[in-house]
Amino acid sequence: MFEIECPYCGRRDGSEFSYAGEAHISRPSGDEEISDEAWAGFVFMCRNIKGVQAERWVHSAGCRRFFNMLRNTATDQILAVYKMGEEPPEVEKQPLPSPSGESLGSGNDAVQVMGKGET
Amino acid sequence: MSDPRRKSPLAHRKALNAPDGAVSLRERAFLAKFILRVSADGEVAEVLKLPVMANTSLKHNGSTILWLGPDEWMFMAAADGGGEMKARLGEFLGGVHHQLTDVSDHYTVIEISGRKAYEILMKLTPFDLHPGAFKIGHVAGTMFGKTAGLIINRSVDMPEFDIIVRWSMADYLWCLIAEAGREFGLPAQEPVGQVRGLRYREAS
Amino acid sequence: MSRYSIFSLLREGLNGQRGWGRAWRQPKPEDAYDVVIIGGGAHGLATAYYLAKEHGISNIAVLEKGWIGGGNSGRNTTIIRSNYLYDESAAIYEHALKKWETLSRELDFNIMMSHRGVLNLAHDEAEARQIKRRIEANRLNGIDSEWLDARQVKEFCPPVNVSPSARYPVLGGSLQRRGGVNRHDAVVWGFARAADALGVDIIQQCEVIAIKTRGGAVTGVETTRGSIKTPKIASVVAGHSSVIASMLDIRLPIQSHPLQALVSEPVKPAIDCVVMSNAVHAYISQSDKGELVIGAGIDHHLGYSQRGGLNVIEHALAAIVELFPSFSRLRMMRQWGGIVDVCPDASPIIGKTRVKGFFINGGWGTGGWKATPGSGHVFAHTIAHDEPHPIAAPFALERFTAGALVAEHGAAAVAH
Amino acid sequence: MEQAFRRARGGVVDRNSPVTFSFNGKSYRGFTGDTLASALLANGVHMVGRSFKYHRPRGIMGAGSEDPAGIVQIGKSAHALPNTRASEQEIYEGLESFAQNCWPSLKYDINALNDLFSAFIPAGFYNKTFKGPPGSWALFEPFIRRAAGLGKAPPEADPARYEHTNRHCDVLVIGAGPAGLMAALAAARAGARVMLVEETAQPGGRLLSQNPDSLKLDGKTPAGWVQGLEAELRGHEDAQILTRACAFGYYADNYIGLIENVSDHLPLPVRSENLVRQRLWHIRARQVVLTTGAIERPLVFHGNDRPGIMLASACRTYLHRYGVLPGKKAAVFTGNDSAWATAFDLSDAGVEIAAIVDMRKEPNPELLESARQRGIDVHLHSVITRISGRHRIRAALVQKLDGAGKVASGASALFCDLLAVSGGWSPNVALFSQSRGKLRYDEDIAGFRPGKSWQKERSAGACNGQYSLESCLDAGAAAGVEAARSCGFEAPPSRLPDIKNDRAQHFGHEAVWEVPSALPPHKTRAFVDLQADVTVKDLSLAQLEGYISVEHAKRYTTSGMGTDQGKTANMNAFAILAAKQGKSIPELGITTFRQPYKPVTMGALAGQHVGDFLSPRRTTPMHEWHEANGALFEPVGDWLRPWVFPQKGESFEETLMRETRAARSSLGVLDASTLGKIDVRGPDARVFLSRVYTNAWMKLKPGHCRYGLMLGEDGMVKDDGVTACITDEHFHMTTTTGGAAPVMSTLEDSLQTEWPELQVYLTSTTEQWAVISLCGPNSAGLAGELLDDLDPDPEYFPFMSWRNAHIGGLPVRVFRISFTGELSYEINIAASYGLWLWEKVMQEGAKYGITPYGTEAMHLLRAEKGYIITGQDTDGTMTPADLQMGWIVKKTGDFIGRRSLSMSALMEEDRKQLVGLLTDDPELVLKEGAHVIATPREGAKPVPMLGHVTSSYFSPNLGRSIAMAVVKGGAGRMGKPLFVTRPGLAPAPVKVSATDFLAMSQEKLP
Repeated sequence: MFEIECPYCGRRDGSEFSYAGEAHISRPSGDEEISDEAWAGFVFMCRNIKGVQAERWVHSAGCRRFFNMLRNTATDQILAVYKMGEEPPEVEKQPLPSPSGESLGSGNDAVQVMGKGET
Repeated sequence: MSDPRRKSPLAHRKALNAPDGAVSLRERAFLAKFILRVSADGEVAEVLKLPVMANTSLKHNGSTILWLGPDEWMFMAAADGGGEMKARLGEFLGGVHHQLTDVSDHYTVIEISGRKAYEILMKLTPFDLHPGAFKIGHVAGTMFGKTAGLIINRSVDMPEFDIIVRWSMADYLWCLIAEAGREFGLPAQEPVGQVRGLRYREAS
Repeated sequence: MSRYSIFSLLREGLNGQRGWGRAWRQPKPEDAYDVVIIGGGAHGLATAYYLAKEHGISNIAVLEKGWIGGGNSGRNTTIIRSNYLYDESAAIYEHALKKWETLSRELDFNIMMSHRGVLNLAHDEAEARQIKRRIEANRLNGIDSEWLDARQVKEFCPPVNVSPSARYPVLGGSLQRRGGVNRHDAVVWGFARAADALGVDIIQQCEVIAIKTRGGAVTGVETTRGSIKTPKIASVVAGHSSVIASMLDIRLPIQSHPLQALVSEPVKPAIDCVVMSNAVHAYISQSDKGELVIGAGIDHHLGYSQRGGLNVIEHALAAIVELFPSFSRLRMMRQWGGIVDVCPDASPIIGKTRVKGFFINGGWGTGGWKATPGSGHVFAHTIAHDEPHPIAAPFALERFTAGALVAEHGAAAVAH
Repeated sequence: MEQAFRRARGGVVDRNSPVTFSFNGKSYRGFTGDTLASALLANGVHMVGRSFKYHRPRGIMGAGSEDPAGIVQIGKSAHALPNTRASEQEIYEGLESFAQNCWPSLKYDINALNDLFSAFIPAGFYNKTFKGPPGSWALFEPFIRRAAGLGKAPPEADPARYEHTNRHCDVLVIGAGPAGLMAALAAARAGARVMLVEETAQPGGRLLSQNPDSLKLDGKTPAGWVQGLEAELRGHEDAQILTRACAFGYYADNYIGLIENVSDHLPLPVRSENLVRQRLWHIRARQVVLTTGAIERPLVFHGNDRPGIMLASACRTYLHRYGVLPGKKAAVFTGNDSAWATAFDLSDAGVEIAAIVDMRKEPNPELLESARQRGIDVHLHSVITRISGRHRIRAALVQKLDGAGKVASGASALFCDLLAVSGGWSPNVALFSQSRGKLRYDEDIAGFRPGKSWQKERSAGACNGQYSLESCLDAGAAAGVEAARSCGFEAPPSRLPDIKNDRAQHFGHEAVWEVPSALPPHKTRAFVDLQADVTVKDLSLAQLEGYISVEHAKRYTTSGMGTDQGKTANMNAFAILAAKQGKSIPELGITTFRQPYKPVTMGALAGQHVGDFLSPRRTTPMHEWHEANGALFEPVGDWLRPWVFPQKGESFEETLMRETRAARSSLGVLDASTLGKIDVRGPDARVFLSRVYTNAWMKLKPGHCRYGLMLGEDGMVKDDGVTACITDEHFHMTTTTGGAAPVMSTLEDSLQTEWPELQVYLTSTTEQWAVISLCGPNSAGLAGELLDDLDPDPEYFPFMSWRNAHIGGLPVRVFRISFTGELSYEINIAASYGLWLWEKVMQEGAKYGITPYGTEAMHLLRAEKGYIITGQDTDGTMTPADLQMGWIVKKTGDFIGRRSLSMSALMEEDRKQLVGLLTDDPELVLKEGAHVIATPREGAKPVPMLGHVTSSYFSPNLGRSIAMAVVKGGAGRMGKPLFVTRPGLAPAPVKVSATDFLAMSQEKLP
């Protein structure tokens, strides 16, 4: 399990936290007219990004605060942590070595071998 | 003297002491505990002497105030100090949107002290209790085995920690700590709730 | 395709094993195909095989970004069963189970289908109630399924701890005797070899970069090995369904999570059936090589890293040790992670999409392996006819806009 | 003769501490500090087991965790340990060990017949056979299973204890060889928190395998120098050395798993039950230094798997670390310089050297000179082509290579009982690769070395391709300094020791992956993986059949999939596969290094979290009383709730009937403390409640309570409970027992994420309150007697209201709510007074015949009233309308799940709806989970199912059976006949009814 920098408590073991889904999704009010499709889009559909995703976590064993985080879901690298209500910070683009984010010819769990001339 | 009608969650456990003072375990029962939720903006924090720095605690007016989160603190005081503390806080908080909740019985406190306290607790928590990282007076909410708990470093001459744990998890945690302390001489403790007999309606 | 037989084995034994042919070709991609299947796992290869065999469409490319069977096909714990709760699910898993029974012969490849029985344990009254409801539904659907009480569980699977003082005591469980396990690589290779023999091009090291459309219909794919024209594209990429769908701006009700598994060192036969426990999130069987094959729970965060936390493995093994105290001394030899596509109702998505010619098969969660031949079969029909196979119909994507979910949480081994 | 192969002196074993152990029933002696392998070798025993597939004899080949072949079963019955590496198991007094995978004996193994037929059972054999007719695999599989596997799993429960522990450190150094020692010391001197972990029993690594007569560091022997460093390191307060601890897994964010053997080296009788057998460490390190060394590669040639063939470096380890001669007459076969030192050391130790066979034309001239001085025969540009001796090597055939590198005619025999082999070295990059670092193929060392790091780690020494002692020490020290600096410490460069080495170090080599054979390829049996019995021929077959991806070839042949994870096999296999495909090794790629680096005991992975500690058992303040009064308990989530309170001689059903009757006829009492409780407070509390519940909350007056349903956004019922209005801004919410945590989390999520503008605070108070529920006509009477200051008369204290009051001067909250339809009072008191109040209730209620009842009676009582239990009558697919609770859904205003309720599928009329079922036969109790069908007979399968029975009981109060069920279009079927299935019996006829059976009974039940 990775470590997470709680914006309130500091760096803690990931087991103190719970994942709470994609961030920056606003709930359509039930008062507005909204199509079945749009509502299902809110309730069920996900972007399910492979790459940098804005997502919510809660420090469930610590301060119980929900917060946002930018994480590369393909590598589990956490790029930024920010509080609820804040806009995601700019982060460096993470170019993926191949469209799938992994070296060709292997699952992304496989050993990566450097090519000639690569440093 | 506490009310004889009162029983703490670990009343059935005797304090445990390992030989040579390696480690001791006891319940600090009946401490008055209140959770205050309030915005730290404005004067409240200053007036109430709330520790606003994360993971810290302060002692004030006979009570210990623990930082639990950016808008959440725990006030701890002696068993008989609860009423007064509540009244005093209520006075300060008059018109402010807040929540003050008595959790004296929701939680209890397990105190673990002695040379081996650190080594024993590290068997239970992913949190870094090394004295260089978790300083005296510091507080953290983290996991102990499979239960969440709050830990306070109360060391003076000897390592000493309080763990604040929910009533229903206290016995589990007590026994788990004892289990971890076996190599230093703590006796094994059998958790309550051993289930014997029929477990299934249709088996009857 | 030369058949494998006792004679060919004898001949090659004497010949120093020098005369075998290739199990499948290594073709270069053509300019155009009638159908392009994205994903060379067991489901994709099965789809290609049934398209070629039953629908006369053999001008097919199966595009695999790595090596075939290298995704979830090569990472799962190969449990086969069909004892699902709802009619819709029971139908597709039973369709698959019937095919598993004869697949070795059909593919001329021993997939080591071992019908050794699958036990699903109940640890409390609520679970027992749920399992009994399922058993009764199975019975009425004509699917074999029976309740064993704790004593019968012990008889059927002697290493299980049925002590009533266990932290999670075994109250009983359901047994599907026709359930079991098979050999994942063999299934992949068997389907690949059979599909290849029918003319299907299996193209490895070929990753799809983009999907091309015109007028709301697909026209082809862009790959790392060039462009390919096709009027029909089928995405069968367990774990990565959203990645492919996003190429067409389609959002799916799918979240991808790490799911881990492990094997122990090989030992002589120690457990002769499959045991699954929902309450403690673990499942176990023993491979023919002697390794205990153990599945753990999913990590709750979204993740494509094919890696979960060590804590999840530790939880699973604590549960295994609780259920099988004698396995505690054995050693974990290998651990790995896959990526599972999880739908909110724990049922798959099979069918058409709003883009004409783009078909999707995914969202199998932890339960995809057992469906392989059934999934491939009904998906091939759906692709060939542009209409869902009746068994596939309830699993269309539209069920989410209608709210007609097939909520199988209780039937999956791991509750999501 | 006792320990005939033990040298007169040398080694780190304790010669004053002899140990008796046994192998296959025969008793031997060794010394404390010996591994089983070194002790067996000291007694001249090489062959210890049989291989996986062909059951060929297997001996000790390595001197550590890399050994693919020397694995045995340790101990008996509950203490049995299958598949244990002899070269890792330390001996102790009374240790018993056994050969595995052979029957009836190690020497005469019936399954060795497999070897005779090996030509017919190549890789992939099973894919091609037993394909049909159906059932044929079932016939053969059991035999195949029995032949496979290695050791035997003990059937007894494991008596050992295990535990986890956690540490954080600045610098973690993995491997206490020369590089690791220097790294740890450098970092410790800088003041960093350092952990140095060593897989074996003591630090030193390869230094302990050096000839102490020829190597001196700062004037000390290698062992002496190591001791000095160890002592200094232990002197640093924040430095820790862990021995017998193997780093097995490198996970995200520098999280490393270590497995420490705590007791495995101790004799069984002295193992303390207070000390664990193994301890699993979770380390979170800011910086990691990998000093994991290198693994020597065996040579791949015909007959290379015979016992007595040993890695050259292992020979030196046995010689110097353990003081054991691995043979009396040795030959060395190599393609590199480092193995020559083995020949010299063996020779200097008195072993006769039959010859050094080097595949190269021109090894280092210094080596030739040294050999000449010792009178050792040298065969250059030569190979070994054949081995004789079945259970142990007796002789090796050496043949010259011709100009084309093929075997030339003409051969000579080398008589030997030991053949030291070396195919060069592979940096041990397993952990680096697990950390997701990228590997780089280095032609110079013909191996992969760390290329690009992914995590905060660095590799130093042999694991980084730096093989000489000087470079290991230098690189280790530098890595330690850098690591400490990266953690913010000022670290001065470390001084390196003065080294005096009589033996020049040479690492020149030529990689020869497949040794030229005198036989045609299909007749050559050259083993790549000694444990899995994979030969070059198998790799060829994989290639021939198109399994050309390295991963396919691995799976097809099972190369590298044994318990050694292919530590010695993989590099050779990759290189040979690459050559067959005409590719370079990096082009072919390699397979994944998976965790764990070496097998880890499952019990250790489970740690202390087993048995009673698998998960907490949560109990209420009154638990003690329940237990003392004979309650049977039902687990509800982690909680234990009293299920029934049987009296002597009573059956479960009798108890249930008695408890249920009492609660309606006089007075029952239930411990309801486990209900989830949440304190809700703030000016927007009402708005908040109106959004999370389906009904309206704006007008609920202080002193009153209301029942609420919570839905998910999908419109399905998730939880329910009663919430009381304390003041206009303050509410006391209750949830189901299981719902407490998820509801709290969902509500906090909504407040923090969705509606941060709402001024509401939440605090969980579940365990603050003990809850005692009095139920029955006499409950008011008892409540009146208990309460100091509240008249419980329903006239003044109406249903669905609550009051603050006192009992014995203690504050209580009393709720007039009921889950049974009966007159009820729920008394909430601070938990620490719960037991006192319960006992008081029991005492004062005695005159009413007060009867404690458990969850089962509670379930029955609420079913009589037709109240639902979420999770039993709902399963995540029920809307309020499905539960016939449309009344609780407000007409206007949003709430969680509202919009979903108008999705088409959720509006359909023939959805499954909750109804009552009354059996025609009032004595018949339907089975929960039974299905509802429309016809009196099941008919052909599949049988159309209309729904299922969710709750079913015999109601003593109504004198008949009652059931609740969800039935398709149930709401429209009131009074209609249906049938409920019964396995083996005819379906039971039932009539659809409302669910409030109590109300019906007052109108007269059928």
